[in-house]
Amino acid sequence: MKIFGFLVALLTGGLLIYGIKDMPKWGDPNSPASLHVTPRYIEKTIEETATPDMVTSVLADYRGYDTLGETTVILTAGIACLLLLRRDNS
Amino acid sequence: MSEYLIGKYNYWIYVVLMMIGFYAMMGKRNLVKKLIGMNIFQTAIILYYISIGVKKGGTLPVAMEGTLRAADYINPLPHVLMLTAIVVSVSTTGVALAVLLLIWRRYKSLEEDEILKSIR
Amino acid sequence: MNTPHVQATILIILIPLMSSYAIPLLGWRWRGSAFFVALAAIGASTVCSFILLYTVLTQGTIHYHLGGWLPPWGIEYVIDPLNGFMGVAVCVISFLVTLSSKESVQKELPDKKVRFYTIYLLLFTGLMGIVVTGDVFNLYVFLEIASLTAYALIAIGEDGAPLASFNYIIMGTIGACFYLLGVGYLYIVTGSLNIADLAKLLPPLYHSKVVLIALAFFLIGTAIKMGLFPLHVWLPDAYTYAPSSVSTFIAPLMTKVMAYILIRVMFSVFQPSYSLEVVPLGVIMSWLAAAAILVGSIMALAQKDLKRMLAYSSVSQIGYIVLGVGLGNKMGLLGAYLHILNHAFMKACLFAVAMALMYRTGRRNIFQLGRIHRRMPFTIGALVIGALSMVGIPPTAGFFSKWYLILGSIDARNWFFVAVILISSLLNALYFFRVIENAYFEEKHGHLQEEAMTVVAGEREEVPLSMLIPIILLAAGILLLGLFNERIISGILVFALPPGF
Amino acid sequence: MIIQYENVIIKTICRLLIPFLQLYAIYVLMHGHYSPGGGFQGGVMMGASFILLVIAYGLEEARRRISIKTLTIYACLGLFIYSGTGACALLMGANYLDYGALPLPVAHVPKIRALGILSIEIGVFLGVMAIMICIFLAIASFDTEEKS
Repeated sequence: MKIFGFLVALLTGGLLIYGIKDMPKWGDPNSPASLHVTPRYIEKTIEETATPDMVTSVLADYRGYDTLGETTVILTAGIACLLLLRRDNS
Repeated sequence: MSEYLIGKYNYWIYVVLMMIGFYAMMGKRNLVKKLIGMNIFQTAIILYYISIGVKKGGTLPVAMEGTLRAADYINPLPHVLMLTAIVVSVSTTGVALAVLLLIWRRYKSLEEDEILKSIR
Repeated sequence: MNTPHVQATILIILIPLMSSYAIPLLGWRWRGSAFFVALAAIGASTVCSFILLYTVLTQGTIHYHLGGWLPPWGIEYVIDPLNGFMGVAVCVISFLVTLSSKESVQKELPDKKVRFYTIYLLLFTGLMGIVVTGDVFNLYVFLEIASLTAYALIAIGEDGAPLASFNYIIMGTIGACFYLLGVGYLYIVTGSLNIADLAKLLPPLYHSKVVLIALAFFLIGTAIKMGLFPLHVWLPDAYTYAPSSVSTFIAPLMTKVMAYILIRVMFSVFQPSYSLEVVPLGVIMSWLAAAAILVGSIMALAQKDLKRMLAYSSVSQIGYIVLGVGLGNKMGLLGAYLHILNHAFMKACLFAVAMALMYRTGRRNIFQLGRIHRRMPFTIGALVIGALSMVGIPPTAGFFSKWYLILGSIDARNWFFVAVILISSLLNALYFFRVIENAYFEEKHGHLQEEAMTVVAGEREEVPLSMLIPIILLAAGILLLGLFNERIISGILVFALPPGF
Repeated sequence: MIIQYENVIIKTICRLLIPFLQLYAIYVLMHGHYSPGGGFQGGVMMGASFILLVIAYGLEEARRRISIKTLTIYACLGLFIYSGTGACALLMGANYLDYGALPLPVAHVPKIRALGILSIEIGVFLGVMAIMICIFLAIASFDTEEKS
């Protein structure tokens, strides 16, 4: 089982390393990820949401629905722990 | 070659970290170690995403005075995505710990081999 | 743009989501209310899903921009015929299954009802969120909601449940993380997370290795989540040990929704020509699926426990769906779509029957069912219809999806797959007729005889109506789906095919 | 699992530390628009301050101060604030979570959006705080629950 686990991990790592070749360099300001969607978040954050912190404006406004899902995940975890470890009225 | 190794070192680190976590999940027989492996695995992915967001010459994504130019700030989107992923990882760990407590209550052990032995 | 029809797109998620926050609050005062709130929320979602399907079919694809932001920047809900169809399927089955779960939950988990239904409703929300979204990362968030709730629900089952659930947590997290890695790999080369936008940006990048690896991780991740053959190890234990109401809910829906993710990624994010022919992935998938069909059927044959047998049968049925996708032609894909719906109905019906048997007799061993039909004639009647449909006897739904899959295999000129489908039908017949035989005829195993006689001796004692009616409706649904399959195919599913088919 | 431990230093330091921790948590929440921070970070800090109290004073003290029931109500309330803000926009005729349509007496639309963000951050704060404590209490009091 250990050897099997090791081989599977190596295989996955190999696959990932195979993909590295075509990736942009670290910190490349012209990588596609920096050019396609995010410029609007950076340039329009004050204009559109009056919030200087871009992480907050993206988190809560542009992609606010993800955050609702994420808070629901937290609620799920809490209720799930209670469901597993406690009875209803305790 | 050196560009492949050094210019992209962030990806190498994350791959190695991910393999460590993955091996712990697949190979270890202790359930808590598996859980720790799962955490390492998720952390590796978080590291990968955060390293996407970096721009050389960029500062942290809080707007300062003056005109805003995209090249001056690092990419905020991966940070947002990873806040979600961190929360998911915390939640999964919480549920997994609760399940481990249930397992402990039934079998008084967290070693997979011992549990399987006591089931048979 | 802002018509009530379009707002149904968000209400389908919002109603169950907000109701699930309300259940714990109401539950402190009125503990019995949890079930009714959950049922009402799922019912409202069902109504919305029908409105959406109708709107999609008459007016074309619906786009809903959450927060009013346009797609590549904000999150978008897209309802096309495939979504609408999946939404209706998930909603209708959830509604019927929830209706049937009342008495069983009361009996198996009397002191956990409130939180149980909270989590239950969140699971439904997660599944629906996966179905309606048009954004790969949003899909991941809802995937995690659905997975976390499923882990918790499985863990409250009987003796082996926590261990089964822990294995599922480990496997499921690997699957979800692989999906997330796939998203990250696509993000690094395109910078976008929106499915429609990705579909536009990706074709010039098809030579890139990153895209190839992203596709591979998407496929492995979803394959783990839906229990495709070599990665199915978590599935039988999880379905067997979960509380019966939970396995009735998870077994028909979870794996089907994951299959939907697979189809969405392969045909909407990537182009079919790329995702089927690049490695050649279509061939690999269909051979794996053929192996899954055979192995699942054979393993099911070896089981004595009814729920475990059904779980292995699920492994084999997932094989059918993936086979249809992997064949990559019109008939095969139509068969896969139809099988998603049909199999969801069949599995819901069969697991609901298993739940009813557990409720009345406390048994799941198929050799201890001796003449149970005298006691519960309608339930066993539903079991027979479900079993016939699994085998693929003509008027039932199962026949038609297999028919389309066989047509697809013939179109692909692959006679081996035709043989696999036929052999597996034979194996299905073997293991299901074993159950039917035991349910209708005398017990033959000596040492169990007395116990069996006490079961028989009871008067006719059907399960409560709240459980019986959904079971009968599900069984009737199987027959109706069989009779009207032509309508479904020509009215909905042909529009759900990806372009180029 | 966690019992009360008579140690004056720990108790005194915790008593001094906790108010500042909570104040800082609220600062992180309210200052999320202008610096790194926001509902999650603040909520986790708030939860951590309570967990510190449990560690220093034992579970009994914690149970006296806050119950699972209250926490569940807080969590659900937080999520109601979040989804309710979105639903409010829905009622005003805009799309879900479109804060620009919120009926606030501010003329400037981006300002309304900023206030909408603040409102949902408060919801997230309440939810995360309550659930963090909830998970901790559920897991920590497992043994005592078992005996009763």
